[in-house]
Parts: sequence; structure tokens; C-alpha cells
Amino acid sequence: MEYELENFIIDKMQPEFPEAVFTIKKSRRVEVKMSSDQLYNFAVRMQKKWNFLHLSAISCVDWLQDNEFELVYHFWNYDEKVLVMAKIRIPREEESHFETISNLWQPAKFFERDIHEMFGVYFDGSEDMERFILTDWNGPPPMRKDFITREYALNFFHYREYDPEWLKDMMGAGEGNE
Amino acid sequence: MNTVLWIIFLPIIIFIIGTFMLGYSRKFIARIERRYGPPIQQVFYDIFKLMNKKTNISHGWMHDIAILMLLGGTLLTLYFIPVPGFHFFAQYGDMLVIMYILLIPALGMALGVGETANPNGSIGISRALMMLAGYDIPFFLTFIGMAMLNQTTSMYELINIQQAGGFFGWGLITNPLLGVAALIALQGMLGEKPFEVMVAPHEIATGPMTEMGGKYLGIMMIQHAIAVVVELTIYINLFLGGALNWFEYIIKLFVLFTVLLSVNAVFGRFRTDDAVRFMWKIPLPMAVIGVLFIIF
Amino acid sequence: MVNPILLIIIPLGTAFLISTVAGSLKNSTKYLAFLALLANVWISISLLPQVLKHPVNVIIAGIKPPLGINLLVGPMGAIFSIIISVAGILVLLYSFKYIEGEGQSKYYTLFLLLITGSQGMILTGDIFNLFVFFEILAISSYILVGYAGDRNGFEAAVKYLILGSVGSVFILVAVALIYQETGTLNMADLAGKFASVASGKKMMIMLFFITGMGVEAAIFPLNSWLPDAHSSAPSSISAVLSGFVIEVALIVIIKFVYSIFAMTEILQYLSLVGVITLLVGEFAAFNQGNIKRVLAYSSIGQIGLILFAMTLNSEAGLSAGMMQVVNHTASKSILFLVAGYMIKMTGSYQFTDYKGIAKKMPVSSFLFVLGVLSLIGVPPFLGFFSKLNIIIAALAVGNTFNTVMVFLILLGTIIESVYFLKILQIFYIGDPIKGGVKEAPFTAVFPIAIFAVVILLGFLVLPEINIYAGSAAAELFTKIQITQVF
Amino acid sequence: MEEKLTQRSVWEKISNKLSKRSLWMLHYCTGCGAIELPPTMTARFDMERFGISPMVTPRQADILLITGYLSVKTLKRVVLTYEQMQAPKYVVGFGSCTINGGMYWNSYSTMKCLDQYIPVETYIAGCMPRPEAIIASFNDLIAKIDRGEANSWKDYYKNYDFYKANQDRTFEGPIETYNDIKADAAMFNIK
Amino acid sequence: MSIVSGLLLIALAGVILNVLFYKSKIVQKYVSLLLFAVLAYLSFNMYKQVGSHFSIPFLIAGQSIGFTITWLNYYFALMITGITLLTAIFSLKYMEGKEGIVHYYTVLFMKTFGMLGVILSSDLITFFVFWEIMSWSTFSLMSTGGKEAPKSALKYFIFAVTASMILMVGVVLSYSLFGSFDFAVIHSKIDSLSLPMTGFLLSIFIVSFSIESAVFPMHSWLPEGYSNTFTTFTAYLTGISTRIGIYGIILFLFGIFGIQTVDKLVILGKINFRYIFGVFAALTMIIPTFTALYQHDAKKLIAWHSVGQGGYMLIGLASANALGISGGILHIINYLTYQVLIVFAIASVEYRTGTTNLNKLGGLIKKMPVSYLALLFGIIGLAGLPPMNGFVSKWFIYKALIMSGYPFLAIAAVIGTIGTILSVYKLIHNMFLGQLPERYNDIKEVSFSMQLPMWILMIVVFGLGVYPGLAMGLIAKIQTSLGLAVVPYSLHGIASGSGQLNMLVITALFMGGLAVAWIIYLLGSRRKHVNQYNNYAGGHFLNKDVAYNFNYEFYAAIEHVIDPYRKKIIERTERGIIGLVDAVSEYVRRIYTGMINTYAIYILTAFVITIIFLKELI
Repeated sequence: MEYELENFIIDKMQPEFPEAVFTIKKSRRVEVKMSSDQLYNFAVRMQKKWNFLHLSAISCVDWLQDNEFELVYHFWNYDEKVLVMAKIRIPREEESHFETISNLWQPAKFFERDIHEMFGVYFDGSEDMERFILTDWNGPPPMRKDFITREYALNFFHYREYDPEWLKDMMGAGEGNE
Repeated sequence: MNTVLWIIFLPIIIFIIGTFMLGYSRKFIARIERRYGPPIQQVFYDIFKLMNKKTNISHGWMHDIAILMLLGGTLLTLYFIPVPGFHFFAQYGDMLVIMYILLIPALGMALGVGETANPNGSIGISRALMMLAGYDIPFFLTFIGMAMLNQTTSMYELINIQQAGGFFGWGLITNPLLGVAALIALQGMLGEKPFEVMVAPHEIATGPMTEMGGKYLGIMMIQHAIAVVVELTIYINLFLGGALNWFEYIIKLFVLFTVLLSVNAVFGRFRTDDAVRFMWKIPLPMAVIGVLFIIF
Repeated sequence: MVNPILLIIIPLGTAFLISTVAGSLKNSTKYLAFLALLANVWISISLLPQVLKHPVNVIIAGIKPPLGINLLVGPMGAIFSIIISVAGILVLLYSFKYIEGEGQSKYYTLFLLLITGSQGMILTGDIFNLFVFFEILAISSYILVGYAGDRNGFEAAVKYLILGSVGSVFILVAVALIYQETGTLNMADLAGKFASVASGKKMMIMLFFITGMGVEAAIFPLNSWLPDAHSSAPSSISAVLSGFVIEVALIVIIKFVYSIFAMTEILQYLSLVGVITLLVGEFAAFNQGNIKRVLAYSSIGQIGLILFAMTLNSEAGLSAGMMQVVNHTASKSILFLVAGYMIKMTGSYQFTDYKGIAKKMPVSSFLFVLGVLSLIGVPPFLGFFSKLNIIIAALAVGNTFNTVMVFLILLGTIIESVYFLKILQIFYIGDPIKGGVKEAPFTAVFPIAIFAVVILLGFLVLPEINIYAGSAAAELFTKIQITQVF
Repeated sequence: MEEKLTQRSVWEKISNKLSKRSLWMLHYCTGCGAIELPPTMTARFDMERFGISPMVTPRQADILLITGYLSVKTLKRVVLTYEQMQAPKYVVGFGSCTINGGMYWNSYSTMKCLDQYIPVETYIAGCMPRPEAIIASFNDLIAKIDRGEANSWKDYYKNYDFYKANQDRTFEGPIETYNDIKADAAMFNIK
Repeated sequence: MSIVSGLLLIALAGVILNVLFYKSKIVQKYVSLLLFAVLAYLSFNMYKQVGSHFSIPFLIAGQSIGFTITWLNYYFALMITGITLLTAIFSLKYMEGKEGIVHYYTVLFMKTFGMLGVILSSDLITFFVFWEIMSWSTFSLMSTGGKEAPKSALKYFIFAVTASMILMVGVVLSYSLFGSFDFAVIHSKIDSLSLPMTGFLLSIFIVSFSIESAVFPMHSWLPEGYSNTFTTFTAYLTGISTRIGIYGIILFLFGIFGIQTVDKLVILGKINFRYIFGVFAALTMIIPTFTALYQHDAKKLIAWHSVGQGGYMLIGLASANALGISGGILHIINYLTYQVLIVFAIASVEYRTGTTNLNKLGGLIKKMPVSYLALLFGIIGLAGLPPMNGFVSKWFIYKALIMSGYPFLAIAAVIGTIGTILSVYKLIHNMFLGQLPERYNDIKEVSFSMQLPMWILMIVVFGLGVYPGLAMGLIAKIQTSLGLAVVPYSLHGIASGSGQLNMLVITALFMGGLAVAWIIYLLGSRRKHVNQYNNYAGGHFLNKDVAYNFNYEFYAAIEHVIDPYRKKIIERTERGIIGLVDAVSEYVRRIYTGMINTYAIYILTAFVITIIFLKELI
């Protein structure tokens, strides 16, 4: 019976987090949807109790329509070789806030800083939330859905006028877009 | 009268020989790497372009004076080396003087590079001085051995003694240990590949030459050309029996330079402490044994 | 020609006068003592030129020597009595302000008794009389050591008492044996007769005498009482003790060994003991915290040096030893007296607490420096010339034993100069200490200054010192004088 | 380009003819074009034949190779390095990213055309140009120097305000390169 | 009233004046300067009375204090008074406002008094008396002027006292052997002694002098001692004070014992006294210079070098022929000039920046060009490169060592020189070159009164370099007076013989080379002066808070190579000795236990020992 490993893990976790929704995406990949305030205890148990030593990434999804950010924490267990994705939803404001887990995992500092720079989610309690990729950038966080790069690039940078003959007749024939 | 002529034309001749030898060296290394390689006169072009640069960055008065000291010191050494047909000044200073005058350009460059306030330069200089400590001791010991053997420190007399013995009179033949030790030390003195750590391009951005551009680098290349010829001539006069006519002199120069270049072309670069350790482990004991042979 | 007997009678008399009249003129007894000592000084100085010609012999109470007691004053005796009286008067002057309180008169009587005892030991010609004066000296110094009245004062005094009495018992036995063998108590007569005594008996006598007197003269194994006694006694008393009391005992030993026992082989053994005493003294003082103990150990060292010098069996050695005695008395008294006031001001014995004291007590610390320099033997001072003569005398003999001994002595000097300089550095460097430390009063500084004058200008009057020291050495060396007077 | 008409003195003709034979390029690998350079330097194509060899510091280099896209951060360093180079300096733009933004044409952080910020001598089209194209462009550059027309470095001094304005706009504020371009312009008496 | 008494009286007057008027500034600065100038003038025209004898009618142990003037002590007197004058000029401004200035000037005078007395003395007693005064005054000033000055001064003092004690034994031993202290008498009777005794006597004198002049095994006191006190006093000490030991060695080796007797001393058949002395000198050259590489403090680095340079003088004296000896003697004045020049430069840097820590300094050339020039002249002299005077004496020493067949001593000298070049460049680089830190931005050059001595010394260093003949004349007279062969010298070096040396030609050609280089330099177009932050940093933006300096661990690589061989034998032996002395004193102190019964047992043991002793005596 396939998935007995994943079920075993879910049976381990389910009783502790009754209202969390556990689904098995595919072999060795379990998804957990839970409310944002439970995350910290979940993360602590993952590391200390269930031996999920590796936090491979924290990623952020911008649900513009629901006006929410979705933070996905990817935990990995070296022994059972199973990836657990904890997904939580936080409200999407100009500068939304969430608590840090960098005291549990060192790399979390880096992931949180990156998310802060790209999405504008401030993680309280993290050591430094400075910008480090776009050092002199003072535009809106670029990876938000409502930031249209094409329009920004057009009016910020200067392009070269370039309309050679061969391009004109191609345009005429409707291939080039614009 | 002809001494005045010699005084004027000797640097020019030596400069031309030196630059051709450097061009030859780049061609030689290219051909080893199965490349076509630049024309022989490439170094002339480089020097001309550098001297022709419009902006010449300088970091202070010491930077300029150091460049003058660099070239002036090497020209000074040039006059004290007995060259076929001209040894007027050789009587005023002997080998000891030459060994010390060789240090003036090094000190001059060190001061100039220090003035440029660039740590790459300082690291390069400290490595160059440590390399100096490495190769100078065996080289000086071989010279002391030769001087004690022939009871004279003047280079001109050393040549005459070797010339008298014909081929078997050569320093290299009479005491091979000293000759080989001096050859290895010479490799370090010229800054050839295994001991080229002071101008390592990738680590410390060509070390001392980091902040040298335009005519400063041009003068440094002129000095390097002359210095190569001078150092090779020292070795030739000490161990290869000197040269009576220019043809024999140029042949010996190119042959010796090819030997060194072939070593240079195929070797990687020693780290500084490994280079110094190598210099104190291989050529120094050789030189000591050579000197012991001479004493007993 | 003033009769030398006065040198003993005046201090003895005034001592009893003070104790009787102490009730009425409370604290003016010290002026009486001062007058007595002044007379003493005058007499001893006037005695000196006359003694040079021939030793003065004074018969007491008319009875001829073999039975009666006589005073025999040679150049050695004269010089020494000058040292005792001058040092005595200066220390007395120092203790005017230093010793307060109602027990003053007791202090001065004992002080005068001490002076009488030492004068007597030097001048007397009769060995039993010598023992009597030795007892007076010993007892008065026991009580004076405990005078401070604090706990370790008593403890040191008791220790000194017990060891001193052991010593005096040995001397008594020696005197009895001599009397039993030779039948006479007079030194001059004894010199002739002693040779005929049986060798076993002679050895016993010498043994008892040297060990007994050695305890008082602080020779190495016997001097264990000295550090406690000198460090816990009031500074004026420790200055006197290491100033001339131990030298007197040493001179008596030397006088006996040279003129009476006439045993030259023992000299080499005694010089070895001297060098050992020096080394022990210096090493013990090396890392010592309490300033009084450092000075006590350095006295042991200096005594060792004097003993070595005097037992070189050469006239030059004896005169050099005499010069060293003068130097040691002067410079050691300076150090002790200055240390006295430093302890009084700062209240602590550890010299590490006197950091930067030179700024508060400039004059006394400068005098301390002079004392140290002279003790170590730095050129312009008297100490240098005495040490130089000692080494010249030692090397004149030229055998390897002496050269080795000279090297050991110089090693001792090196160590001595190191620990003294550590003290000097502490005085002069560092921020001045807090607290009410101010300069010592004039009556204290004046005597120290005179001592400093003695060592500083010693080299001006060098030729005269050579003459007197030479004659003293000659007297000891050529034994005939003593017999001939009789 | 109105310079073409001015007459070059004999000395300038000779110096151009000689200095064209020795060009040192500053190996500035900003983008993906850098991987094209080792083959051009080594046995197969060997650009050292023309006297072109790699140099490490801007002080010694004549050619500044911009090999690929330039983010705003790297552009700042490129401008600093350009100003540190010694006078007759030529900028060679590799690939279409330097021409008009190339593959990153609509990115918010990469600059679109290089000659807004520093005067460019030659461009090499292609994404990324092969060694043959690089050697061809170098030969064009050598011929241009030989004809004495490779004076793009003077443009930087001539219309410095234009470049400065673009730079300040892109970098949101001036960058401190400790180079007084106006004084240098006066030194080379370029109006 | 011969010059000698004039010299000594003025020095003494200086001491007394400074002590009496310790409050007034005028006396301290200008009167003492005047006195030093008079001293210098007097010693300058002392040559008129060479050979005259002068004695003070005062007897110590049957010997009157006597002084003579010979060419050797004229040479040394010139150096002493010259340097004291320059130090006084320099410390006019340097010592202003520093506490302990009274003590500084008194000791300066006392030290000059002591040193003049030592070199002018004609007999052992005066020699020893003034020697003690000298070492005592050095000690007293050395223990002020720095945080850990007292500790290092005490270490100096232990060595100095041991040296003077050994000297005292020597003095008295020779008195007992020859019957008189006078040098001339001893010199005449020297060969009456048996060989082992002369060897013993000579080694006593040589050991005590080599402790004073910091020869290899006994040198560890010098670096801390000299560098923890006032820098001007360090200049004075490193310059001349240690060279009095060398004076003693010259005087005794050549003046009193004479070359013939020294050569007679052969041990184990082949190794003569000269070779052992040479080996010690070689070790003194190599080990201190390479320890100087490790130093992070300028004054310590220079102090280590003063030990190293002492080795050159000794090896010159130990070498067999006249050339080497004249080289050794010439090296004393050469060393003096450039050493004091370097330390003055360090002092002016310390005066302005307040620190001599090499890791914190940098780039001062922009602010203090004159001190930079002074340090440059100094280090070229110290490293022994041609235009300066250091090269001349080193050339003599090398030539002598090679020609007289000591190859390994020659190579030791070369290793020493290379070590000097390395550590000396670190000195000038860390202090004057590289980036100027922000905190030293508003530093000005030192005032004229401090620059004057530097200018004078620069002229002397260059002048002696080009015309060594000036000093060679005096040295030839010294050699003849000591009974040694003289070197054929000319105004600009060695005139004859196979290996000729003509410093004039070398310097002229160097200037010619510079001119040619300058012409080539002018071919290029004008230079553009550039700010220190306009520097290649791999595209990084440099500004004042970017630490862009390479000072720390300057020679890390060679230190890795040398470290396994640095066993610090000297430090370990010293700690061993101090430990021993402490242990013994602890043990001895424990003898006096304080319990009465132990004392009684002591008396009984003494009793028993005397019995045993007397038993076999009688």
C-alpha cells in the first residue's frame, strides 16, 4: 500500500494539530495548511520532535485577489526523506508583518530577508532586515503582482529608437507584437 | 673618446637587446602553448604605447622619484658590469658593489609602490622582498665562493681567469655545484614563473604594478628589459666565462635565457613561503657544499 | 691624658641617675643622656691620637693585672669606641622625637646601659670583665627589642633572650676552661700562656668561645634571632643593633682568634662561613616584603662580608674590613632610621605600599638612596673604596679559593643591588600615596644627614682612614705589643 | 563625426600606427560573454598575434570589455572603472544586452543601452558573439585607431553633463569617484 | 688646564646647574644647550693635545685618577659630544611639558660625564669608576618615561651590574698580576703572563664589554630597555651608549693586549680567539635582525637593529686584516649617524601622532615629508645601499672577510643585511606609506628645532657616503696608534688594490642614471595627481571609513618559514635563572622559621660542624 510512510507521518502529526489539513501531494511530499499563529509551535515540533532538521526554503506567494500573502515553509527530514510544506496565509498590506523562525534555523534569516526585499513582508525579531540585492532601489517591492515591470522599465530606462526597414515590413505582416 | 661614446650608446644597445629578448620570450612561451604568438617587436609597441598615454596617474612626489630611482639604479648597475669591449667603470667597483646596486631599483620600486597607497602593491612588495631574502643568500654565497677561489672580488679579473682556462675554465665547469645553485637563484632573481608570486595577476592584481599606468609602467618595462640583460650578464661573467666579442655574448644571453624560459613556461607558481623554503632547501645547501669544496 | 675608664663610667653613672630622678623631670631625661654621650664622644676622640703611639694601659683599683682588671686600649679599640659613641649620640638625637610616651626614661637608661656594655667589651683587657660587659649589653638589648610593646615585639625579644643566654653560657664555659687551664684571666698574659695548653683543651675553649660570641655576632647558623629582633624592635634600636652591636661581637672574635688563639688555619674556615653568611643574607632578602626584614637580612649579608674581609689573614684585609664596618654602620643606620619614619607615617611595614613616597618625603628618600648606593659600593661613596680594598686584599693572595669567594661575593652584591633598586623604583615611580604622609621632623633628619655626610665625603678623608685602619690592623696582627705592655 | 576632417599631424599618424599594435584589454567579466574570451586568447584564435593581451587593473588597460547585461549595481562599478582607466581608452560592448537591453529588455534592474552612461567605441552584435566576431571587431577597432577616429574617450569629457545626468538619474544621486572630469577636460583642452 | 678637565668640569657643572635650578625652564633648555655646544667645541679641537696626560692628585688604593687623550678616544669623544648636542637640540621641543624633564637633563649630563670619563681614562680604576657612574645614570633615566619602563630598566640593571662586577674582578686581578692599574704599564708587562692566564684575563674583559654592547647571548636586555623610555633617550642610547662597550673591546683587544698576544691564544689547535669572537658576532648579526621582523612597535624594531648592527662592528674587529678592522671602526660612526637619524624620525612621528605602533600608522608622507626624507636616508644607510655611508663600512667588512677566507662569516653578514632590508622597509612602509587614516588628517610637520638635527644628520650620512675619506683619515691615525697596518685610503674610498672602491664615481653615475631616467620621464605627457581614495579596489568605492591598508603581519610568509627554528632559547634560559634565584631565596627565607626549637638545633649543628672542622685542623 503506497504512501504508508507519508500516512505514518501524518498520523504522527495529526493529533497534535487537529485543525491543520494534511494532504499527500505525491510520494514523499506532504502539504499542511494551517492558521498562521500555529506555525511557530509546528516549526518547533518539526525540528525538535520529528527530526525535520533541514529548512530548505521559505517562499512567498502573492494572492492579489484574496489580498493575502501565502508563506510556504519547506521542511525536509534526512532519515525518512520526506518533504513537508507548511502553508499559511497572512493579510497583504503595504508592510505586512509576521514572526521570524531564524532562532530555530540559521538560513531562515536569509530567506526572510529576501522575502522582505521582494515582497515587503517584515519578519519581526529577525536580526537584520536590510536590503542586499537591490541596494539602491526605492521603488515598490518588485515581485508583488501589482508591480508591472514592463511599464516601470519603459519610463525609467531610455531605449534606442530602432526601426529598420526589415522590421517595419515584418511588423506590417503582424508578427512583431507591440 | 670612445668611453664617452660607450657611455651614451651602451644603455641603448642593452635596451634594444633586452626588449628583443622579452619579445622573444613571449614568442617562445606562445609557441610552447601551440599559439602563433606576438611579433618579436611587440614589447617595443607596448613600451611606445605606454609612453604615449595621455593621463599618467601619480600618487605623490615619491611615486615619481621612485620611478627615477628604479631606472637610474639599473643604468648604474649597467655601467659596472664588464661588457665585451667596455669595462672602464669595472675598476671603480667590484662584484660586492654590483650586488648592492641591484637592490637600489628594488628599494626604489618598493617606495614608489608604497606611496600609491594600494594594499595589492604593498602585498606584492612584501612578497618581492621575501623572495629577495630567498634567492639572494644562495646567489651571494656562490659569488663569495668564486671570489675566494680566485682571491679577487672584481668581476673583470674573474672573466680573465675563466677566459684563460678556455671552455674548461668556465665557473660552471670548475665548480658545478655553485654554478647550478646560482642558476636556480637566478631564476628567482629574474622573477620567472616558479618564483613569480610577487606579480601574481589574479591574486594581487599584478602586485607592485597595480597603480602603475602610462609612462610609469613604460619606464618599469624599460627597466625590466635592462635588468634582465644585466642579471644574465652577471651569471655569464661569473660562471659562463664572460664574453670577448658581442656575437658570443648575445649567443650566450639567448641560450641562457631560453633555459630559464623553458623552466618558466612549464611551471606553476610557488606560494611565497614555499618559494623561500625551496630556495633555502635546494640551492643554499648546494652553495654551502660548493664553498666547503673550495675551502678544503 | 684623659683616663679611658671614663668612657664606661659616665654612661653607667648617668643611666642610674636617670632611673632615680625619672619621677621628677619626666621627659627631660633625654637631655641628660645626650650630655653623657657628648662627653663620651669627646673623650674617645681625644684618646685617638695618643693611642697611635702606644696602647694605653689602665689599671683599675691598683691591683696588678694578673689579678686586677685592666683596660687595654689599642688603635682598634679607640676607633671602635669613636664609632660606638658617635653612632650612639646620633641615634639618641633621632629618638628624641621618635620615642614618646611616659616610658621614655626607661628607654634612655637601657640605651645608656647598651652603650656602656659595648664600650666595655671593646676596651677591657680581662676576659671575665669582657663576659660581664657582654651580659650588660645582651640584657639591655633584649629589653630594648621588646620595648615597642606589641605582640611580635615580645616574641622577638623572648627568642633573642633565649638564644643570647645560650650564647653567654657557652662564653662562660670557655672563660672557665681558660682560667682552669692557664690560671690567668688577663688577655695580654693569656696570649703568651695559651700556646702551652693541651691541644684537646685548646680546641674545646676555642669552640665554646667562637660559638658563644658567634650567636651575638650573627654568623650564619647562629643568627636566626636577628631577622625577628631587628624587624620588630623600634627602628632606632635596630639601627643601633645592626649598627655596632653585632660588629663589636665580631671584633672580639677576631681579636681572640688573631692575638690569643693564634690559630691561622681556622681563618680559612671562618672566611668560608663569612661568605655563606653573605649569600644567605642576600638570598633571604631577595623577595622579602617587609622593609625592616629586608634591612635585617642585608645586615647579615654585610656582617658576612666583614667577617670574610677580616679573616683574610692579611693586614690589608683587616684594614679593609675596618673601613667596611664604618661604612656599614653609617649606611645601615641611615636605612633603618629613614625606614622608621616611613613606617611611622604610612603605618605599614610593606615597602610595596610606599609607592611614590619620594614626592611626599623627598629629603629622607634621597638620604635613603645615598645609603643604598654606599652600601652596594657605587664609586663616589665610601662603600666602593672599602669593597675595592676587600677584593684587592682577597685577590692579592691569588689562590683559586679566594677568586671563587670573590665571585660569590660579587654575586651577593648583584642580588643586593637588585632588591634595593626594586625598593628605590617603588619610591620614585608611580603616583604619590594618599594619606597624611609628610616629611620627617628636623631632629630625625639631622642625624641621618650627618651619617650621609660620613659616607658621602668619606673619600676626601681617605688617607687618614687608611692610616688609622692600618694601625688597628697592625696592632691585631703583631701580637708582641700585648705581651710587651705587661 | 566632425573630427574625421581635422588633419592629423605626422607624429599622431606614427603614434597611431604604432600604438594600434599594442592594446591591453581589462578583463571585466560582467555577464555571460566572458566565457568567449578564453578561446579567443588561447591556441585556436590567439588574439595576442595582434598585440592584444589581458590586463588586470584599469590603470594599465586600454580596452574595457563590457561582456553582457549590466545591472544598475554593476553599472556603477563599470563607470568607476571607466573613469580610473588611462586616457586613450576604448569601450567594446559585447552582445545585444549592451546595445538595447537584449534578453532583459523589460527587466526593472538592468540598464538598456550602454552609451547612455559611457561612450562606447564598438559594439559586437550577437548573443553572445563567437571568437571570430570578437577578433573581427578588434581588427575594426585597430583599423579605426590607425585612421585616428577612435576618439570616443573625448566624448566623455566633451558632453560629460549628458552622461552625468543619465548616471545620476539611474543611480538616484551622484557617485563619488574622486575624479574631477572637468579639470581633466581642461588638461586635455577639450571644450 | 687641559681640555680633559674642561670637558669633565662642564659636564659636572651641567648636572649641578640642572639640579639647583630645577624650577626654571631657561636653565633646562638653553643653558644646557649652551653647555653641550661648548662640550662639542672643546672635544672638537681636542686633537691638538693628543698624547697629553692629565691626572687628578687623588689616590684610590695607591693609584691616582689619570686621563690621556689618544686618537681613539678623540674619535669617540667627537661622537659622544656631537650626538648629545643634537639630542639636546631635538629634545628642546620634544621634552616640552613632559613630566620628569629635570631628571632627563640631569641624567643626560651625568651620562656624558660618565662616558667622557670612561673613554678618556688612562687607568683601570678611573675606567671602572666612570663606568659605574655611566651605567647608574642610564638605569635611573631608563626606569622613567614609559609604562613598563621600570621592569625593563631592572632587567637592564641586572646585566649592567653583572658586567661591572666582572669588570671589577678583571681590574683587581690585573692589579694583583701587574702591580699597577695603568694601561701603559699593563701593556708593557702583558707578555710576561702565562698563556692560560692571559686567556682568562682577556675573556673577563671581553665578556664584561660584550654584555654592555649587547653581543648575542647577552643582548636580551636591550630591546625592551631601550624602547620603553623617552624616544630621544632611545636615540642617545642606541646611538652611542652601547658603543662604549665596543670602545672597551678595541682598547683592550688592540690597545692593551695587542694583536700578537691575541693571535697567540689558540684553543684546540685550530680555532683561534678571533674565530670564536667572529662566530658570536655573526650570531649577533643574524638573530636580532630576523627578530626585528616580528616587531609591531617602531622603537622595538630599531632597538633590535642596534643589537644587529653591533654585530657588524664586532665582526669587523674580529676579521684578520686591516681593512676589516678599519671597516669595523668606521661602522661605528656610520651606524651612529643613520641610527640616530632614524630614531629622531620615529620620535617626530610619535610627537605628532602619539603612537609608534606600526599597525596603526600609515600614509604620513603626505603630512610629514621632512621626517619621511630623514627616515629614508636613515634606512638606506642602515640597509647599507650605495649612496649612503652604511655601504662603505659594510663593503670593507665584506671584502676583508672574503679575502681572509671566512666565507661563512661573510654569508652571515649577508643574511644580516637582508634581514635589515626586509624589516627596515616594513618600518618606512607602515609609518609613512600606504593610506593616511582619517585621524591623522590634520597633522603638521615637526617644528624647525626638531628638523635641524635631522637635516644635519642627513648631510653627514650622505657626505660620509660620498667622501668616506673624511673619516678614514682619523681611522688611519687610530690604527697607527694601536699598532695596526693602515689601509691605503683616498678621499672617496679605497684607492689601490684589486677591488677598488670609488664612492664618488658610484654616486656620480647614479645621479647620471637619474638624469637619464628624468629625461625619459619627461617624454610622456604631464602627470595627474590623484587622491588616495582614487585607487583600484576591484570596482569597490573607497572612502575614509574603508580600511584599505596592508600593515598587519607584513612578513607573514617568511615568519612561517622561520617560526619552527625560533626556539626562544634566550628567553627560556632567562626565565630559568630567575626561577632558580626565586626558588633559592624562597628556600633560604624558610630557614628562619620563627620557632625557637629550630634555632636551638641550628646552634647545635654549628657546634658539631666546628668540632669536625677543628678536629682535623689541630
